[in-house]
Amino acid sequence: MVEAQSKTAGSTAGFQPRIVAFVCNWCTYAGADLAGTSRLPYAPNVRIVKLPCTGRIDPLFILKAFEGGADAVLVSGCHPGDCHYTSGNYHARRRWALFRRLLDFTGIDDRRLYFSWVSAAEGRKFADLINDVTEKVRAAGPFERANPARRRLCR
Amino acid sequence: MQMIDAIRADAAKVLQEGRAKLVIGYRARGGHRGPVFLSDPAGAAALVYDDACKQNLAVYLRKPEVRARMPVAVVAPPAVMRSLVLLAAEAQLKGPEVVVLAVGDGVYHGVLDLAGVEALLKEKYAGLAPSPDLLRRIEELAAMTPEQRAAFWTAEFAKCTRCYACRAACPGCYCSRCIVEKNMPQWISTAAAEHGNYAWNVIRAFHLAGRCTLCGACEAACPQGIPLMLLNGMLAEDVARQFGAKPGYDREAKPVIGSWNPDDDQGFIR
Amino acid sequence: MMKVIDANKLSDLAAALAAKGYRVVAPVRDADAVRLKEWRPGQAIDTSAISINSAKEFFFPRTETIGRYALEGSEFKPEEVEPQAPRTVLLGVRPCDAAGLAVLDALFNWEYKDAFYNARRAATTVVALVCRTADEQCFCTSVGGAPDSVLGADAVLRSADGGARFILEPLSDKGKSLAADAGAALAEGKAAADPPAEVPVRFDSKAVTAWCGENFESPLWREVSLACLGCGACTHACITCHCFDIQDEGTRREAVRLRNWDTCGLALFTLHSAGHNPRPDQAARWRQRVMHKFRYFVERFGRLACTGCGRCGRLCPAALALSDVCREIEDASKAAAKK
Amino acid sequence: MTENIYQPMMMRIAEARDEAPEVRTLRLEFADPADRARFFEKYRVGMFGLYGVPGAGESTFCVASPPTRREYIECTFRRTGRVTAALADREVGQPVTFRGPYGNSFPVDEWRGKNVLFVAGGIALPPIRSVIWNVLDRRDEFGEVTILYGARTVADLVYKEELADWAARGDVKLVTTVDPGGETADWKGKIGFVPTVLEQAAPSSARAVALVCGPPIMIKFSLPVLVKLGFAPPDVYTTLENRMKCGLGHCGRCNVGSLFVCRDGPVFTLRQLQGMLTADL
Repeated sequence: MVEAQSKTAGSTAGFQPRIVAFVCNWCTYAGADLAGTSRLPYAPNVRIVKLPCTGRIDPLFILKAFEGGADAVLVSGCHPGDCHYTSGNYHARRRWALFRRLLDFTGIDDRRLYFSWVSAAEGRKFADLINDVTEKVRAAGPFERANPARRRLCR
Repeated sequence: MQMIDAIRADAAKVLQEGRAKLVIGYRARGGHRGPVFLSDPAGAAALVYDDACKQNLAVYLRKPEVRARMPVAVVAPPAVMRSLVLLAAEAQLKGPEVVVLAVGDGVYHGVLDLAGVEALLKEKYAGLAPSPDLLRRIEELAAMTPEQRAAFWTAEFAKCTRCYACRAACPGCYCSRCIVEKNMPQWISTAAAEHGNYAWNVIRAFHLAGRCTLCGACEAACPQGIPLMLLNGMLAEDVARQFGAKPGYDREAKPVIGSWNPDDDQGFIR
Repeated sequence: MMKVIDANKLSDLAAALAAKGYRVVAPVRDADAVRLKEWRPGQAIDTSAISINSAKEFFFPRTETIGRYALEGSEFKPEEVEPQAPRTVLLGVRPCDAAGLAVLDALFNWEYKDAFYNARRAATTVVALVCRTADEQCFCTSVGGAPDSVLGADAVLRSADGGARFILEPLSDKGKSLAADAGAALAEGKAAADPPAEVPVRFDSKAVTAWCGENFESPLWREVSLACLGCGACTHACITCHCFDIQDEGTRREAVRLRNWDTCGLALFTLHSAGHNPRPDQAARWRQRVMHKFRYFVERFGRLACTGCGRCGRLCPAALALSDVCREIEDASKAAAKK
Repeated sequence: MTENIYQPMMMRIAEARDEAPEVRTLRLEFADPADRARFFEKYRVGMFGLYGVPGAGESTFCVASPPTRREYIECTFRRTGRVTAALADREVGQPVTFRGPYGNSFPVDEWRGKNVLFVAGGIALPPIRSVIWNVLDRRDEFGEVTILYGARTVADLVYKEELADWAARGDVKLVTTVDPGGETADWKGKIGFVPTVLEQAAPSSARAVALVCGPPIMIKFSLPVLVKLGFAPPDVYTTLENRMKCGLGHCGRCNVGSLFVCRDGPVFTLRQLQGMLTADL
């Protein structure tokens, strides 16, 4: 899924964060689309993976992204009450609430994992979010060395 | 009468009376404790019970060989009783399939059905929680930097040979095909190396989030001594704190993950 | 005159060998357990208990790359994979581990020679440590071994003078060059060897082998396997268990073919893609484990695939010990003989 | 240094065709002529190999073409998992890997002058198709040739064109059958399970050998029928497949009793399996 090659590992100079965003089809993806069609500039560091619903975002996806070398993961979907499938985002919220704590406890802290609600109308929020997350990850630096989930076998 | 004598007498009695076709209890093998399966009342003398009995015998209720001999009586301390209630809540166990030889803190509560177990747990063992020592170790770890925690777990998970004893020892791990055995795609690397071991151990713990009854069988089973209870304990604390849930006390309880509340905290979501 | 070393100086020996370029693997204390690990300068060598891991991972690691490919679209290019085989000394492994290498040698050279195993085997000098104590799980004497067996060892360390010293006795060329490499870490001297541990015979392996030939369908398999949880704790800990899986992994740019330890205890071990499983239950899997060790391997290679280290019983989450099962089998065979 | 026994040969897909739903045949050519020479030096009908796609893995199938066709090898497989999906998705001209040939073979030369009965079910025709081809390529060396082949449904019959060829030859007795309910309106063959149809067809066991290959359940029920028809256990052959990883006898999982399918098989006689245990199949 993610095969980022780390050319920047070890040096923060010129570090370009690689951020994987798992977003739902109905809200955040549409929000990202709006940001694009509105010509809102935002950081090019995010790779968007579209899923039908945040309820479909299995914690394994997040792990896989970190395994592939993501410096951070963003998960985003519809605001509470707006889910296209009524309650997918409520289910997802519980899952994240625990999973983020588990990741933090095992060494992947909140500088590496972000959550948001972005609706189809919030193109501006999406652009600001990406810019903000990118800056935070840039400040945190490359995750390569400290990432406990990173695939190291093929080396 | 000593506690063990009462357990032995009841084990023989449930077999004699036909309340159970099989009794699963503990036996001694030197310093080790393992399970014993009795169908003959005369065998009840083999039963032992002490602090070394770390295995969660509820795990056997998923074995087809055991299921073929239901109803089954299980010698169960409170954590195992919680597992039985959890299995009932998750539709893995029906009330008439099991009777419980309920062992408490230095007392024996006699033969109970699942309703009796639930009442006993609520009355006498409502306060079951991670031990103070476990909580202290969890706090120590939480106080470290993320890099230190990553290093700690990388070193611990490096010991993992992927024998899956943790999974095998856990009554909650009853999936007929575990996620680690699914390979289209292969979500979790099967190699006993860094990334596969991290993913396996983290996902194992997460699949038990809101379900783990803190019996400790997985950690006791781990041949490599990986402190799995740190993960389980941390999640159990969080489940209690965030959702006010304690699995294994209520046969009607909804699963923590799999249910939701509109008022769940979302302070971490922007 | 003989080569001797003070009992508390084993780490000096390790240091001397490390200085000569050996990777030293030795039993060291790790939390509550003694574990065979790559020795680090300053670490004490702990000979007080048998290690929880066997020596097999230093010849046949849990996971190892046996193939590598560069991928480009649908095309791929194989890349050379060299075995990782640094010159190594296993310093102070138990005789049951050393003896287990004879089993692995036979298997990994059965018609096809395994380059990875053999490279590491050739690069490794095995220094066995005679056991002075045994625990309730040890059963080497039941499977043709002994606490002072030297099978598979290039040199042997014997406790001497009531535990104050060790005598190092080189046995093979590798052992002799190791003794030479040790230099001043070994003194020339005299010491009186201590008696080895006494390990009671717990069952008659010949009876087990014979019984297995006649009792494929015995109800005993169902009885003994009832407690089995179906994990790989026993087989992973075993010095002789060698079954493995081959799995590919990779990205869109590169792929590796990996050999991972596997275990006959898992249903997946034999599951067909069509859903059929020739070993459908734990009884069939336990039968395979015992038969493989005590019958099939004997038929093929003339030796038992068990050296009695007892790790399977020590580490089983259900306290199910192979020696107990063999004892039950022997009892069953005696009972059958009486009829 | 010893050579890496896990290093496969490079092959190119020369032809690919769909035989039945989810069943595909690949014709593979050796990228290196030296590999081809080494392969055919060793290859006899009945042997198997491991076919692979790097990144997906390797899978075991019998070589479905005979040594009398020396330019290529063929394999036929059902798409069921990761590896077979990767193989099935490969296109003509693309590379795959191959290791082999491994295992023992059918003693075809010993059957000269004898009648030969083939009994196959479903996707298990490919393992004995190499023998059929081999026998048909040397037709005059053998007596009567009978082929009984069944599948769950008409669509599931593999090698449909070859079945037509065999039926048209005149020197082969071909009986095809489908399981009850698997027939189509224009189905001209038999309807019934392979063991039942075998019993009805009752081919003579005089001066004959029989080859059986199919799912474990079909083998289990066909063997007694053959015994009833008078076939002697040493004259009944089957080829087994089990989950296999190495193909070399090292990985330790494919044994049936003490017999390793990869080393002692895949070809076994009924006599071997009787002494062994059909319970472990």
